[in-house]
Amino acid sequence: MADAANYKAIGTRPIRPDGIEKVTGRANFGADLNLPDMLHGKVLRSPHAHARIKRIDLSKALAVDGVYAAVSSADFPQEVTSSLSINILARDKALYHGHAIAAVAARTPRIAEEAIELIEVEYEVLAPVLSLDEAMQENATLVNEHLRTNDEESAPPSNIASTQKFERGDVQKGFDEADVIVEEAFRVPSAHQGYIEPHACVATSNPGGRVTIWCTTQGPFEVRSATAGVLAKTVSDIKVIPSEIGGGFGGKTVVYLEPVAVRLSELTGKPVKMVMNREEVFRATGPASATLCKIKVGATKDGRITAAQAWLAYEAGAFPGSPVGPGAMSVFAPYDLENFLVEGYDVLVNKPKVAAYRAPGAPQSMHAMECAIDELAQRLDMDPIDLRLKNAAKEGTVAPYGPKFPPIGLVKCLEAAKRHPNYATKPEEGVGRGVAVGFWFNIGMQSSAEVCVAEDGAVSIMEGSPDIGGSRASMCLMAAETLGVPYETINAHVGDTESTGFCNLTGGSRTTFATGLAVVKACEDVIAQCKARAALTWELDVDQVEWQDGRAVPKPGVNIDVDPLSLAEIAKTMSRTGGPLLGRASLNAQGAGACFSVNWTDVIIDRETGKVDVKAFTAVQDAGRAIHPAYVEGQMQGGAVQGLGWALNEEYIYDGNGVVENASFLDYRVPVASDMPMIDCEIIEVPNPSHPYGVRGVGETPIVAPLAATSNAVRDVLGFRINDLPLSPPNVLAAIDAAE
Amino acid sequence: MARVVFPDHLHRFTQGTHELEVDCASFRQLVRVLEEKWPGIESALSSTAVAIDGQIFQDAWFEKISPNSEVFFLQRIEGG
Amino acid sequence: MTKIYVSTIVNGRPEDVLCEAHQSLLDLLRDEIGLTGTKEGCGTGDCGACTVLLDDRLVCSCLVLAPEAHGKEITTVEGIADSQDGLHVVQQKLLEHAALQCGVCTPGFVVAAKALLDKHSDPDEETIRYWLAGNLCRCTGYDKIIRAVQDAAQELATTK
Amino acid sequence: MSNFGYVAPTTVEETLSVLKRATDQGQRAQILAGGTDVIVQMRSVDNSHRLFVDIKALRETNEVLIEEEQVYIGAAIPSGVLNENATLKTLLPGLLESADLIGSTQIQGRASIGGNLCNSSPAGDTIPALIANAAICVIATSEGIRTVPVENFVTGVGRNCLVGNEFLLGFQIPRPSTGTGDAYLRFIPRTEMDIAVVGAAVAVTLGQDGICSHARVAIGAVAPTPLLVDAAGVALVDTPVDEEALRRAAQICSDASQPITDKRGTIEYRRKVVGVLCRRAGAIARDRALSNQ
Repeated sequence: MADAANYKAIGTRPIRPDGIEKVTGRANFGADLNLPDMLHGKVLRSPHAHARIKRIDLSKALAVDGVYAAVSSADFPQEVTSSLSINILARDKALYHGHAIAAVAARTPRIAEEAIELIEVEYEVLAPVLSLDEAMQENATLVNEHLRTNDEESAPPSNIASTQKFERGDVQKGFDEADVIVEEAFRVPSAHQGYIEPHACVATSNPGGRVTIWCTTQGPFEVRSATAGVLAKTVSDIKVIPSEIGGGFGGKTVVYLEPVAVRLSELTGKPVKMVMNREEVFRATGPASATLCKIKVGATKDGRITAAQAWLAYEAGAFPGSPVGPGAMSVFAPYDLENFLVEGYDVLVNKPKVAAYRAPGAPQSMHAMECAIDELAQRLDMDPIDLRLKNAAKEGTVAPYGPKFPPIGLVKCLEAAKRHPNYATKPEEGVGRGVAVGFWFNIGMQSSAEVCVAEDGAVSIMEGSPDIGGSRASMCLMAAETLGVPYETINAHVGDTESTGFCNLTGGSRTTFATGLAVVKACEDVIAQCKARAALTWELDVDQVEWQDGRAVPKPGVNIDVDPLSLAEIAKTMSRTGGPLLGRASLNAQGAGACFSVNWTDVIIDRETGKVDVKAFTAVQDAGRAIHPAYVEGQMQGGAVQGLGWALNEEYIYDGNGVVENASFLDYRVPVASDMPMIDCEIIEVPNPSHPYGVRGVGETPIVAPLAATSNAVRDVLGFRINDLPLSPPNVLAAIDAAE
Repeated sequence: MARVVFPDHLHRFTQGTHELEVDCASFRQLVRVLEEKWPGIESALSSTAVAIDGQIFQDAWFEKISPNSEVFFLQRIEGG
Repeated sequence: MTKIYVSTIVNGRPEDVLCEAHQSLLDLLRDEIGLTGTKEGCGTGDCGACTVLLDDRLVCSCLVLAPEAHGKEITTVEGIADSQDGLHVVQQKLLEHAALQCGVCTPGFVVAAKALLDKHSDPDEETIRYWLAGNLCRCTGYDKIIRAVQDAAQELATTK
Repeated sequence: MSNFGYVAPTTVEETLSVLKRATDQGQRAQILAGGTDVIVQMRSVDNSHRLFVDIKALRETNEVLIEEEQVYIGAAIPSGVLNENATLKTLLPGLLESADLIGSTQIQGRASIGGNLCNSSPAGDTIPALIANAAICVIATSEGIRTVPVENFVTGVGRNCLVGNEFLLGFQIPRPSTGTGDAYLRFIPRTEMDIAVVGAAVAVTLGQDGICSHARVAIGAVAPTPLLVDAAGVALVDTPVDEEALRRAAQICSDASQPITDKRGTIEYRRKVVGVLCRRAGAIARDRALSNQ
């Protein structure tokens, strides 16, 4: 692996290839496509959090002038009984307030909206299950009467879908050895991904059963398979064209509208467009789990952790599948522990099915652990970074979830934090500081890339990872570095499911790592072809030619007097040397490389109103290698502010009937520009050995640490801890009043 | 013999067995051995990630396993 | 149902369209005129993705009824770049600072930031942050957007 | 099936006749000013058909008149426009700040104080500030103009004293005398873009001796309607509006509040913070009054 200093393209900050389209309004997002003769679909949603559906009568809606079709779950293949299918349109029960019940397609959105109100649904209203405590009780009302814990047939039905357990050493012995033990319980509320672009799609089907879907998604291939699954079609029936995507953060990894739009299109023979409004996004699409995490951690006087124990319960929503697994696997990941026990519970409640949200599962469990570690540091009178350094996982540490860590950057991040001027400068009187560590596994998975060289040497990359955060720029930079040609001669395109090889979704911080790897390999394929063409031109053997700075040259010692051939020169004559230059690669990338971060924040608190103001925030994070450092910082800063929002004000507020009371950007309070300070970043580079340029995923780790960093900073100001999030003014003021 | 560790969600297939020593040379062989011992586990393993000597594979198949290897089955990580 | 005639000037070009009274200016721009650069993020004036200039005043186009546009001049993101001079300095600086990730909020930020710089030649960080508080961005954490606007202000000051 | 209409009359008479015609035909008519509440509610609460009667083209709803004895502010002027009026800003800084707090820059391009009042939310930011400044509503009726003090305008959550085809034209506000200062503070969880959890407005007049001769205190979001708290004003009169007097007024505000617990705040929170804001706004109003001698 070359030293960072030797790179020409990697590490620079050029303008992204799709930038001009996006600042001039030309880029087409999910709702921007209109087709001739197109209809508009709208969804009728359940007004009850839990109800048996006795009857659905679509006839009055169908009778409305301008309505072309109406569907309920009865119009979908009944043999498909996946959670996905039942989430898209309820079957026998409405499982949460906002659960889709039926849909219509009409000439205008307005007609569709008025028509869905004419659909008659007879409900038998059931008591909803709305909290972990309630759901986990014996004899609790059941969200799903057929669900048994861990699919154990002999067990009674339960709201606990599955359990997790990780264990090492002897926890009791470890606690016996401890001089100090911290034991606390922490609640984190449900938070929404809050992407600015609502879900949207257009579907059209032809009489032969072929379907085309334009939609905003993190994964067009996953939309294809999910839609095929729900409709009992084969994936070859469906083509998915991804639009530009207006944010996802995990929330656009699942489908809600697409199968419904396809069915409506099949029934009407016309294209059908469906766009959610913001209220639907909040009520019916994936928030992150609300959680209860209990942590017990013990240490000796000198700060060595002797044992740690976690009990984690995650709300899954109305279907199994909360990220309690990754939550349990990440809770102790930053620490080298001899003795630990982690138990996790995936719990059904009558709320929307949770979806991935940036490092899914980790922010909640690690909030608990990082608060407990801070508490431990307080009681041991140790610097919180020193305490973490003393116990930090490093290369060779066996991670709590099993494997040994390859090279990781936690220690370097902690050391960099300790040295950082923002940390070295002590906070002023009245200002509190909180530190926390973040972690995410990162994933590899499947990617494909093609690299085409035009007759003038211009390079175009075709890949399948929707670009949410500037990944096209990273692909072009890696291609520029590999090929040795200027960044400006390269463009990158995100293809549809029929124009590019299979590619898993943009998520899990995998795009720059895995799709980047495919791009690098496809470029190497182009280089191999160029060398062969040069060898042909020079009448040499191919192994007598090498690629240097974007040009084919004879290897040292080959006795021939020729000018090097640049990519452009080889391209100019490609018709005579074998036809078009086209490199390709497809792979299932392994070794994504875990990503650690250290964050700290300085806050002040208005003790009379309970308002917490963030004065400063610093993020230090291991990027492996920052391909486009500005977009790496962008991930760090964006994740930091999402985490701060979750810590301070973001939460789902339910009434007693399971209705979300704050389903709007007015009352679901994501941070606005004036709430936030600048987010200072330091990128650490501990190269990932599994990537030719050392890339690690960077997208998810940034949201993890801010939750506990904020809690710890508030504790620093107040002198006592508020365990539960959000640290909203009413909660903070109530805690101050209670403490007085 | 490689050391193989099963997480909770596989215990209903392994009849509660948490850890096992298995003689095998590749992941594919390991799966065959386990399926023979506990019929039905193969389909569960196909949706589970595995760490072989510290390296995580979301979809393992022909990866080599040596006599002193450690094999951890773990939940697949998805991510946002 | 009677359609209402609306005569308006969008990005300097006269547009005569028919609309319904309940439609918004945003619907008019996107669905009737075909300018989809202006985005809908919430429909309730809380996100700013639909920001346009209406007679030189910043508004959320989702909270203006389409017929209200009659006789008015509208500038959308599509009208910010100059066909002669290319990108507006705000657009250029957003690109240079990597101040957009997904880019769906960007049209609103472009229009709002341009309006700010037309009004204040030398805004401080706090002024910029409060002026742009009605434009939600979920990707960037605002840092690079604020820096881009500061840089744009500086560039405008030196070229004036 | 859609039966929405839109008209933009240019005179009071025309507006009244449009409203009357709609009533006679059984059509629902709704007055539209900035639309920042009306349009949101049409989308999220009640999407029934109606005739929008846009009153922004009327002279009376758009003018600002600054006279010797009083100030007149048209009901439909966007708060962004009001805040560009330097004279108004000097005369009624608290009122203008309250208008400036409504939503974003974009919202301020549309939202008006008349609309804020007619929306009649307990949390309307400009209402306490209007009340503290003793503003009078000027209402167009088929029988001519009638006036109502702002504190009597709102009659319940989302309800007000307008009947039949009446509509609000503007506000008469006594021109603040020398030594007068006003201030409005609200509490929101973020720095912008929220609805007030609590609001408090104070207007005081101090003599040359620094003693308060006149004070009005109004509070918002702590009762079904914004409240004029006479006793809090009384507690400030004949004092230098010092910390002690302000604490008394604050306690009176807390005691006068009848808040509820909802998604934005709790009873305990609102009751406590309304006092805090009264005290803080009172100090700002006092300092403004002192610098205005």
